[in-house]
Amino acid sequence: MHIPDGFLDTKTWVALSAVSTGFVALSVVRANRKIGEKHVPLMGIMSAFIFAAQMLNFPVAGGTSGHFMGAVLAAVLMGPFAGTLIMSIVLAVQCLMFADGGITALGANIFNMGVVGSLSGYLIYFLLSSAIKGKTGKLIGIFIASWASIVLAASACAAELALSGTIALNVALPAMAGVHMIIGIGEALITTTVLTLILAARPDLLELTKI
Amino acid sequence: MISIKELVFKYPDGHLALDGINLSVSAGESVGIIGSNGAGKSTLLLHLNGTLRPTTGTISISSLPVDDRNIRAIRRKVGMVFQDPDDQLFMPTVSEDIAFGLLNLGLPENEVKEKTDAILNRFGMSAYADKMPHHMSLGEKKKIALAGILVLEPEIIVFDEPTANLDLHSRKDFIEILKGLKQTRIIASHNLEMIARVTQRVIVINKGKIIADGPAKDIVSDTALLETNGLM
Amino acid sequence: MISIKELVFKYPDGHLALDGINLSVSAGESVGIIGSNGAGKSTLLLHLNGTLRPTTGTISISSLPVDDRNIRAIRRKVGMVFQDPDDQLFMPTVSEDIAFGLLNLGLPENEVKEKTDAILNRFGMSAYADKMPHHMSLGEKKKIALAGILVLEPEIIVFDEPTANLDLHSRKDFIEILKGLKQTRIIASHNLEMIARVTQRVIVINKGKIIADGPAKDIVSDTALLETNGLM
Amino acid sequence: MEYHLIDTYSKRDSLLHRLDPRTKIIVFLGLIIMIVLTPPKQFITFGQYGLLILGLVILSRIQVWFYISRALLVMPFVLMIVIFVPFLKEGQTAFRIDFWFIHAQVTHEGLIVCWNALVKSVSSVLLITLLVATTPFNDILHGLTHLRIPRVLITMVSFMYRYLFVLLDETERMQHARLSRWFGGYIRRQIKVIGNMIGLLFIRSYERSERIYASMLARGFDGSIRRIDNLKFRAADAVFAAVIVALLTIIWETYNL
Repeated sequence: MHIPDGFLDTKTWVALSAVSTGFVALSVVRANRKIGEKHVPLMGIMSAFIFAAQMLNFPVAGGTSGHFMGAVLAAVLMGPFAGTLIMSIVLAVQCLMFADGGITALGANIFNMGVVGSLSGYLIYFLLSSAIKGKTGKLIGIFIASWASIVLAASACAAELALSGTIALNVALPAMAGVHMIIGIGEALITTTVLTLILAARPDLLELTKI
Repeated sequence: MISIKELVFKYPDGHLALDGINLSVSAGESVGIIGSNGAGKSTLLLHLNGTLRPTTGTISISSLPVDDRNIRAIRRKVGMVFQDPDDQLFMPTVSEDIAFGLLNLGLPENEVKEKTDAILNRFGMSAYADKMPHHMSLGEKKKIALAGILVLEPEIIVFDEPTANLDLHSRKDFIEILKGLKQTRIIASHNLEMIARVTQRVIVINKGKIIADGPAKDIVSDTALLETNGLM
Repeated sequence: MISIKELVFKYPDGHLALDGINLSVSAGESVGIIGSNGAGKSTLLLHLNGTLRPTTGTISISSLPVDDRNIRAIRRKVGMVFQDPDDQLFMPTVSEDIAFGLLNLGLPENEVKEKTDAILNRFGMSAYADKMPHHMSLGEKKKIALAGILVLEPEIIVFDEPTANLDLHSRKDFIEILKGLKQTRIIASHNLEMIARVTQRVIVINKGKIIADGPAKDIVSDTALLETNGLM
Repeated sequence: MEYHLIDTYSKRDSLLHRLDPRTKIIVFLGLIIMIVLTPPKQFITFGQYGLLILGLVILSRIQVWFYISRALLVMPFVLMIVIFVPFLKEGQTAFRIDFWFIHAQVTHEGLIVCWNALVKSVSSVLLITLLVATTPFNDILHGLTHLRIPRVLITMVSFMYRYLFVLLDETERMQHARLSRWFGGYIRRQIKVIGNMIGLLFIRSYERSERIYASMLARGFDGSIRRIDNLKFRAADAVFAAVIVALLTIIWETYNL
C-alpha cells in the first residue's frame, strides 16, 4: 500500500501533502501539550515496535502474504494523534531506509495509513467500546476498527491513484478494497489477539496517557 | 546422528561466521560447544534445525539432509532451547505454550492435554499451567521452555547458553535436569564449569573454525588451549 | 557517604521487595551485594539515586536525604551502570551518548567535546566516537555505558550485574576496569567469583533483608551462609 | 538481522559524503520534485536526469550493483501497474497481443502512464538511496532539525532508529523460536500466534522504554534532549548546490523549447 513516486499527479500529491502536514502539525501540537517526560523515549520505542511488528508476515490465500499495519493498535494504546505521529514516522523511515513509498507520495501514504487508518480506526473503536461495556466491547471494537482501517486505507489509496489518472476507479477500487477486505481479517485477528494478551498480562498499559 | 561437512556460512553483509566446520555426533552423546562471544556458536546451532542454511557444505540429521523438503521432519527431530526464554514463550499461558508444538503436529486435543499435563507434572510445575510466563522467574521460564521442547519428543536437543543469567540455585536445578536427559544434547555456552558438569565431549570454536574436539575433562583442563581462544 | 535506615519498599502490586534495610558505606569502599534472583538487589540499587523511593525509611547520600528537592544533586553524585547496556546507550552514536549527561549539566559545548574525547581516549575507544551502539559487541557497549557515567565524575558508582553475559575475555577486561576505579562502588551480582575479586566488603540479601555483612573473603568462603541463601 | 546495509556505505568518503546533510537534503528533495513534475513525454529530459543521477553515483563512489538492487525494491508496485494499466486504459491502440488465449490491446495512453510511473519511481528511489548511502542517518536527523522539523518528531525518529535494530533482533529470535516448533499448516492459528508475539513484543518494548527512562533520569534528563552537531556549510556545499541548480536550469531550458 506504500505508493512510490510517480504514481500520483501533481494536484493529488501536493494536496495530500498539505493535508497530512496539517494533521501531523496538529498532532505535534497536541503531543507537545500532553507529552510527559516519560513519553519521550516511549513514543520512539513504540514507533520501532510498530516497525518491527510489521516485519512479521502472515500467509493470505493463494501463496501471498500480508503483514500487520498497526495503525489502530498504536491509536488505541497511545491515543489517535499519537497513532498519527507513530505511523508518520514509521512511513518516513521506511521511505528513507527501505525505499518503501516515495518522498512526494509520503503525504499520501501518511494520509492513508496515519490519518485515515489511525483516526477512523480509533473513532470506530471508541464508539463500539463505549456502546458495548467491558472487555467484550473492547475486543469487538478493535476487531472491527482494525478491519475497517485496512479497507479504508486501501480504498483511499485506490481513490488517489484514480484521481491521478493512473488506474481507473472502477478497476482500482474493487481490486484494492477486495484484496484488503481479506488482508483486513488478518489485521483484525492479530490486533484483537494483541489486545487480549495485553488485557491479560498488563491491563494497566491500556491506561497510558493518550495523545 | 548429526553429520556436518565443510559447513561455511556467510551473513548477507559478508561477515564469515562459520568457516569450514566438520563435525559428527552420535546418538546419546552430550556435546559442549565453547567459544567467546562472536565465535560462531549460535550461528552453528541455528543450522542444526535448518533455521539458517549453509552458504556451502552440508548438514544431515539421522541421514536426512537438512533442506526444504525435509525441514518438517528435521524440526521434529531437533528441539531448540533458546537463550532467552522470553523469545520462546510467546503464548499467553504455560499450558498453551507447551501445547503449541503438539497442536502444530496435528495431534488431537485430548492427547495434547494429556501430554501437557504429564510434562508439567514431571517438572513439578502443574500449578503453573494457567500462569502467564511473562510473570514468572527466569528459572521457571527456562524450565517451561525446555518442557515445551521435551513434550515433542525430539531425538536431539540443542541448548544456547542454558544457564546464562540464572542465579546459583536455579542453575544447579537446571544442571541436574540437563544431566538427567537421555537425548543427544548439544550445549553451547561460555560457562566452562557448567559444560564440564553436563557434557562428555567438548568442541572449541574460534572465528568460525573448530580449534579442538575432545573429552570434556581434557579440554576444560587445557589452560593453554582455553587461553589462546579467549576462554580463560 | 551512603546511609540507609530501616528502608522498606513495597511494589504497587503489594510485593514486599525490601524489608528493613540498614546500611552505611564510607567513601572509597567497594561493596558487593549478592543474593539470588528476586532477593531485592536491583530494587535496592534503584533507591540509591532516587529512581524508586522508600515506602518507609530513609536514605541519604553524603548527608543529603534522597528526596525531590535534592534529586538533581543526588543524581550528580550517584552514577548508575545498568545491566543491559542497550537500555543505557539510547543516543544514536557513542559520542552523543557520552555527551548526553554532560549537556544536561549545562556545560558549554567545547568542554563537553573535550571531556567526551578524553574519556574515549582513556578507554582506548576513540575510534568508536561516531559508531552506532548497535554495531558494537556487548563488552564494548558495557565500556561505553561506564564511560558515559564516569565522565560525569560521580562520587559513587552503582553497578547492576556488570559482567552478566560477557565472555571470559571481556569479563576479565571489565574486572580490571572495575578494580582500577577510585570512586565508592556498589556492585550487585550473583557472580561470587567476580565479587570476590573486585570488592572488599560483601552484603548478602535474601527476601529483602540483609542476612550478612562482612569482609569479602570471609563471606565468599562461608559455604553454610551461601548455601542457605541460594548462592551455592 | 542484517538491516544495516545502508550504514556500511554512509561512512565511506567521497565528495558527496563530505557535503553538509542540509545541502544534500534540499538538493535531492528538489531534484525528486523536479523529476516528478516533469511531463511524461519529455523523453530527452528524462535522459538528462538519468545522466545527472549517473554523475552523482560516480561522485559517490558506491558500487553500481547496490543501486540496481535498491531500484528493484519498487518493482512489485510498478509491476502491478504494468500488468493492468496498458490493457485497461482507453485510447489509441499501440499494438495487440494475440498469444494463445490472450487477446488484448495495449494503448498509447496506457503505455505513457506505465512509463511515467516507472521512470519517476525508479529515479526517486535512486536519489533517496544516494542520499542515505552518503549521509549517516544521524546526520540526516541533525540536518532535519536545522530545517525546522519539530523536535518531537526528530526525537521520536532518533529513538526509533536506535531501538529498531534491537527490536528487529528480538523479533527475529522470536520468529526462529516459533519456526523451530512449527510444522506447517493451520493459517488461523498461525495468525493468532503472530498476534501473541506482537503483544509480547509490545509489553517488552514498553518495559524497555521504562528502563531507558530510568537510565535517562540517572544522567540528569529533565524533559529535553540536548545535542551538539558539527554541521557546517562549506564552499563545497555552495559549489555543489550551484552546479546542480545550473544543470537543472539547462535541462529546464531545453525542455521548454
